[in-house]
Amino acid sequence: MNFSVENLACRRGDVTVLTGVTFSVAEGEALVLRAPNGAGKTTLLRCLAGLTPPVSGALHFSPEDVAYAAHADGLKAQLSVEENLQFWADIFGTRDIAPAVDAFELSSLLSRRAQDLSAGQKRRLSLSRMVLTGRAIWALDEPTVSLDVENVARFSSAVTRHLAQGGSAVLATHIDLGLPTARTLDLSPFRAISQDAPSDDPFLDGAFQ
Amino acid sequence: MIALLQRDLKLAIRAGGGFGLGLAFFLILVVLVPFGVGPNSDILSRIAPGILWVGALLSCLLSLDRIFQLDYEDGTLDLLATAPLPLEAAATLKALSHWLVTGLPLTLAAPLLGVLLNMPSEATLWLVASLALGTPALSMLGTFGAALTVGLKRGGLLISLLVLPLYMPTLIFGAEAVRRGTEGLPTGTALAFLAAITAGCAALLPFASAAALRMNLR
Amino acid sequence: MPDLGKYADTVLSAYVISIAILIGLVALSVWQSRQSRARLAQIEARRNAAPPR
Amino acid sequence: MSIWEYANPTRFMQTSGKLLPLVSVLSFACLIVGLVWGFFFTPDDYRQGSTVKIIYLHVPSALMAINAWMMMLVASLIWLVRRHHVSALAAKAAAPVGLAMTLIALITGAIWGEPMWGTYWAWDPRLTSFLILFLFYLGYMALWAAIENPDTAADLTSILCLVGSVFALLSRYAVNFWNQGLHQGASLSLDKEENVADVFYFPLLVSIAGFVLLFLALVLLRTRSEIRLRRASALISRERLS
Repeated sequence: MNFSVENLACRRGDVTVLTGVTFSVAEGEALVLRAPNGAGKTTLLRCLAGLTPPVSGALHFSPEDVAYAAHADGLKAQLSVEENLQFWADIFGTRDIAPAVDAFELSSLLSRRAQDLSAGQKRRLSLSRMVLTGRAIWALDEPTVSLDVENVARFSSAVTRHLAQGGSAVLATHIDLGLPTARTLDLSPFRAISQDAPSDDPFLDGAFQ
Repeated sequence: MIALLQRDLKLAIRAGGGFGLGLAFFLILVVLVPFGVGPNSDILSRIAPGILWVGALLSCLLSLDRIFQLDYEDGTLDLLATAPLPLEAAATLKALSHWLVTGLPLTLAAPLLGVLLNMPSEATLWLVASLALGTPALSMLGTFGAALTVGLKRGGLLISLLVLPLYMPTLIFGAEAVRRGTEGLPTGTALAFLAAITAGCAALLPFASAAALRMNLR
Repeated sequence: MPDLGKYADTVLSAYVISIAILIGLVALSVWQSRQSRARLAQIEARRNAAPPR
Repeated sequence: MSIWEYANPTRFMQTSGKLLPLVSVLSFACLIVGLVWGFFFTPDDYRQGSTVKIIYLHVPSALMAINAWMMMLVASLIWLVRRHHVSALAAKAAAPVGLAMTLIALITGAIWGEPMWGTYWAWDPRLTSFLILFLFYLGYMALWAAIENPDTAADLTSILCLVGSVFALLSRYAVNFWNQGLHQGASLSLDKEENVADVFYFPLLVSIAGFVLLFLALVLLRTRSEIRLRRASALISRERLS
């Protein structure tokens, strides 16, 4: 799915951290966000997911097409892997958890409780949720944290398959995933530097005693 | 929609402290009262409906901060907010599961605990009726309080301060219905008010709770 | 001083307490106003001292 | 020129800076005149004796306790609908003033009750309603204090104020309903029409005007403080960013 953002300004807390972000992503394309820590990758992804409304600018897509994966895994420790997946499949109305299980080879873990999984296994489980959403745009925040080489490859092929089916993706990551249609976007030029950042905060204009 | 309810109930059972904790607290509270006011059964039977209502209210309060806090900490709430299920529905379901785990067991246990306090038998019916009508409102108001404080590190105490004033009309009409019922006075007005509060809460508070959640997730 | 009769204590204490609360509220507000003024002035001064980037 | 221009912090600071001394002086004058007139130059009531003089504190503070909450409700609605920051801060600024007014109404009511009813505290519907209002103020202020992000705090407290208003009103009726069965309402009351004969009425009006103006002056003063602090924190977070 094609989508684009235009002249976007995003805020974290009460501070505008990014301004003038403009990009477009074509169907089947993956956009890899690069920027130093704290530059606003998570802020941008939360904005794309519709969690934080933008300060200004336009999103030319509906946040309802975005599936978001955050740093946090969003798993319930007391539920089994299968129950965790089935819950999200029901919430997103896709019902069938088989594609997610296949993509991340979770079948041997299905009956285990999430609290007994290793960090990497939890990550796999949480990433497999993306397949269940049935949404066209994947917004992934540091998806490969605590994954080993083998599982990074598994994840890459899941993303590649998603792209081949006409989806698209935005990823914040530091490692090279070897995606065939990846394009890198450096966020550094969009960082809001103190004085000239646009702001909707009326307390910043004009001085008073 | 049912998925969220099922999951919350499963978690309440497996995590322990769901059904059990509120009820145990209710029991302890009721056992403590005679130690405080003395074993005189006349006094006890007179204050029993009030004690049971206040006890139910406090037991309800006990588990409020868990309604959203756990989902907030492990990231589930972010994901729920981006899911196709509207947050208003999520808030309603959360309140419903909180009621099923606390309000309903409390309502069922209240007559038994009433025996401990020498509650007159004609009060039992009115107590159960008023709790059944009133406790859903307590859960919904509690969900609203939990939604307001979800981002805070120490929301537990603050929830009590925010929610208890909101509980007051429910408590007043609930306890009043039992008192009038016991004295043989008409209870229609009190019960009607109680039902109206619950219906009003069900209609309006999910929107307030969902709005508060969205603001907290920003 | 008017003759307050047997209720002198009641009336006087009501006036004393109320006026004390009012004075306390006004004093608190004025103090907070001064604090905020000083704090903002300090930050504005620091901001003006630093060269604009 | 639209009234909404005053919602701009800079405009508000200019205008309120000019207005504040005038309102302060007026409120001080009205309070002095009203209270001195009431305290020294009014006769005793034939039933309540000199305790009737307490109405010059009790009635205006009770009035302002309710009006302060109404003002917070309106300000919260303006913030939620039109996103004017000054409005949210004015609601925040009014809360402690309302709390103090409620406290004065409660204390003067209790002190008056001691010789009249023979007890400091009767669960009289009016007094009880004010106690509940007091708790609402506490909760509202605690929520403001607990949330760090100022816009989120403004949003959440506004919603609490809306929901709280409904339940405060509901409590008022609930309390009336709850007490009617227990005993007849007190035959003597501090704020019933019948007590307010003309001799008491004019100083009472002046005193009420004094309280209204005092409320206005305090809200202006406190809103100005809040605006300054808000600007200070906005500047600091911007400094931190660069």
